[in-house]
Amino acid sequence: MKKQYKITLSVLAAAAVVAGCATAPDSVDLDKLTADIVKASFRDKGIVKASVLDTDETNKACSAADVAGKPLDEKTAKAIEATNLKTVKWPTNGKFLGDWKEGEKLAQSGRGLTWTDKADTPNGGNCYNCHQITKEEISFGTIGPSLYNYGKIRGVADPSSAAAKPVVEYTWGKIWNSKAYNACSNMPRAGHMGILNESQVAHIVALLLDPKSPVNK
Amino acid sequence: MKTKNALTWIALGCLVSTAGWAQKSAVQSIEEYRAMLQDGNPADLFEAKGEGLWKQKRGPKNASLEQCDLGKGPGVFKGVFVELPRYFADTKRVQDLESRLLTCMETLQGLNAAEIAKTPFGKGEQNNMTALATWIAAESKDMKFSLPQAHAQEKVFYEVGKRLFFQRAGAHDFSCASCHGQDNTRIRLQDLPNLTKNPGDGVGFAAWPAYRVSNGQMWGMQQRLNDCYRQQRFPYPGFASDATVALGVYLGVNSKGSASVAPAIKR
Amino acid sequence: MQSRRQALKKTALVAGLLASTGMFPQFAFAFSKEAFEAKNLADVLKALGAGAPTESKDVTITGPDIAENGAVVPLGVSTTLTGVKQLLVLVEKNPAALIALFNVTASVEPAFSIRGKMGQSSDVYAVAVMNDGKVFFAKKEVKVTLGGCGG
Amino acid sequence: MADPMRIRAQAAGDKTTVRVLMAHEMESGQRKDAAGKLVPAWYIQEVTATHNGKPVLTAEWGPAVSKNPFLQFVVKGAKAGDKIAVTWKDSKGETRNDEATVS
Repeated sequence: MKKQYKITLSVLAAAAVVAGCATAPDSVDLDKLTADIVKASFRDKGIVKASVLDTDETNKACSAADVAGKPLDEKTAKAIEATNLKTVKWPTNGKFLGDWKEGEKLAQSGRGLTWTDKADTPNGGNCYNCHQITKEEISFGTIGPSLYNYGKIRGVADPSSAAAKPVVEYTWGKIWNSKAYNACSNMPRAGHMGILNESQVAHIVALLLDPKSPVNK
Repeated sequence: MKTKNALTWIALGCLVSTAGWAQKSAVQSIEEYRAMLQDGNPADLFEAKGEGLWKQKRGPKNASLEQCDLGKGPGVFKGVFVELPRYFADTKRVQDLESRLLTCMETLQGLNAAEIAKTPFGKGEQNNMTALATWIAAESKDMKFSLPQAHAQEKVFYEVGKRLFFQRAGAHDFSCASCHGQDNTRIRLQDLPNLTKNPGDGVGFAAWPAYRVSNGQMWGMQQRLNDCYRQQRFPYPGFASDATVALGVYLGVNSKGSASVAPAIKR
Repeated sequence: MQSRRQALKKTALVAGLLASTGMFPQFAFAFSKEAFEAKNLADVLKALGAGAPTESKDVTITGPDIAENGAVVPLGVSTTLTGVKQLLVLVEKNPAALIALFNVTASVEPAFSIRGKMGQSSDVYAVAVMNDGKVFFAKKEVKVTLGGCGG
Repeated sequence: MADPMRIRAQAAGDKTTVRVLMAHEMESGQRKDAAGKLVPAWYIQEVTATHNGKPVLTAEWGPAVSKNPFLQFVVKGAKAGDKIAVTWKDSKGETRNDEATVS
């Protein structure tokens, strides 16, 4: 504890000198200082290791854009999307749709991967935290768009048809790695980050696209 | 102020909701429920305990905290909360209320600050810390936030706090801004204040410490931030660590002019 | 085995405790254990030695239509009737139905507010047990939602 | 020892509304701890109130009263300056008594 403070203090003192008293704090040094403070402040707890803060280029670029208050330039955004699209694992058995009932259970659960969860806690999809999905569940979030009638609106009558293929693939890809289609999406990359496995992603695709799912009633 | 906020929110809910009137009615019912809880906030119990602890001689030095300097001189407790976190010359650090109380518990009472910081929330001295923070906050109730930004380190901490706020990482790529970066959104049925700007009187930063009915616990700002980070799938932020204090500076400066309602009662 | 001396000491301690906290001897009533373990309204009333209940508009139960959190549900019981002996608060679907029992005296209004725990959505009851043995009740449904991200 | 209660007693006309907050876990006996073990029930069973020393209310509570309980009742004939005292006793036999002056 004491030692950590000392480290931070010396860094701070240095920053104070650089920043001076009148001029605006220098951005590069602030990024470095923030990194040092993060290192000194966070520690491993339960299943969450401090190393998860050493994040990938996608997150780094998006965080920097957020701090600057302006979106990524189109070229960088496209490059990030392309990188993420390459990570999408398509269903090995060719089946994009699982069981919508299982999908609903996953959509309801926000559990897993916090430091109070166990390694064997089944992860949820967190979907209702941000999206309206079925009409029956009134406790839904609004950070993401409503997904009610998701398949119906997109004209998916038969998910196995050739006509439905682009929508089915996009839906799979979006859940697997949301950043493949929107570089700085707020949505987690469920498949890519190992939150959900292949069959779980298929269940959620079914919840959204199966004509029998309450989503499309 | 709370009601006004809720009403705006209900109106918006009607516009965007496809679930129509059933949705609106559920939201109204929950507003009624929240209103019912306002009278008789168990935070009062912690407030009373905190006041007693401030005056009580404790620790190896058998001293009270009555000479503690929370930013407006030794012993001044009225109005200090709405100006924290701030820079303290004696420690040469920017400190929030809980960090500063730690300093006073160590220097005045001879208690071990590092030990207290390591103690889990809800255990031992941390319970006393929460009660003290609740009482000090209550002594600034209805006052407007006005964090000092004159010192270079206060400015630096604001900038660091801003970077922490937008830091995306962890299994879910979440940053604070994922949930608190837009207007008029909610997670499940909880409305989410936009903390990149002033979210209004008694909202966000201006509502903590608060009593949480879901677990019957009193939480200070440190525990509030700690649990945000837990749900964000981040690792554990140290109690009164520079990261949590810097984030407090960012949120507090953004809340300039908002009235504090602490101690509040929350879901 | 507890020695007589120990037993005496204990009694003295309890008596001292009662005296020091201002507990009056007339308050030494037995806890209605059976009633607080009963599963439903009928069994609660049976345990209290009261008769069958009749629904009455003179008894009022207040509570939210939806409780955001089942851990804290504000509930109020009151009646406009005179000659009330006890007012009870019950939650039908809790593991034990009875939450609280108030012995009404002439010095207090027959109206009390408390907060109770609810495991799930359920009817909640206000029950008035009268001096003449009659029992009146009112009920209302309270829905308990799951809020927040925890799921 | 248990933490003190917060009692607020406010007179309006010839009636005094009393609001009480009690610091108590109110452990239901249904909850499991982190290790999966059932936490034994521990709750306030008896609540009594007096007005200037005269008993006005007795109540019995079960484990389904919320943690840090809140109670509101109205005492007839109590006026500013009068004393309202509240006592609770829990299932472990622990007790707490506090007093407030009617305002």
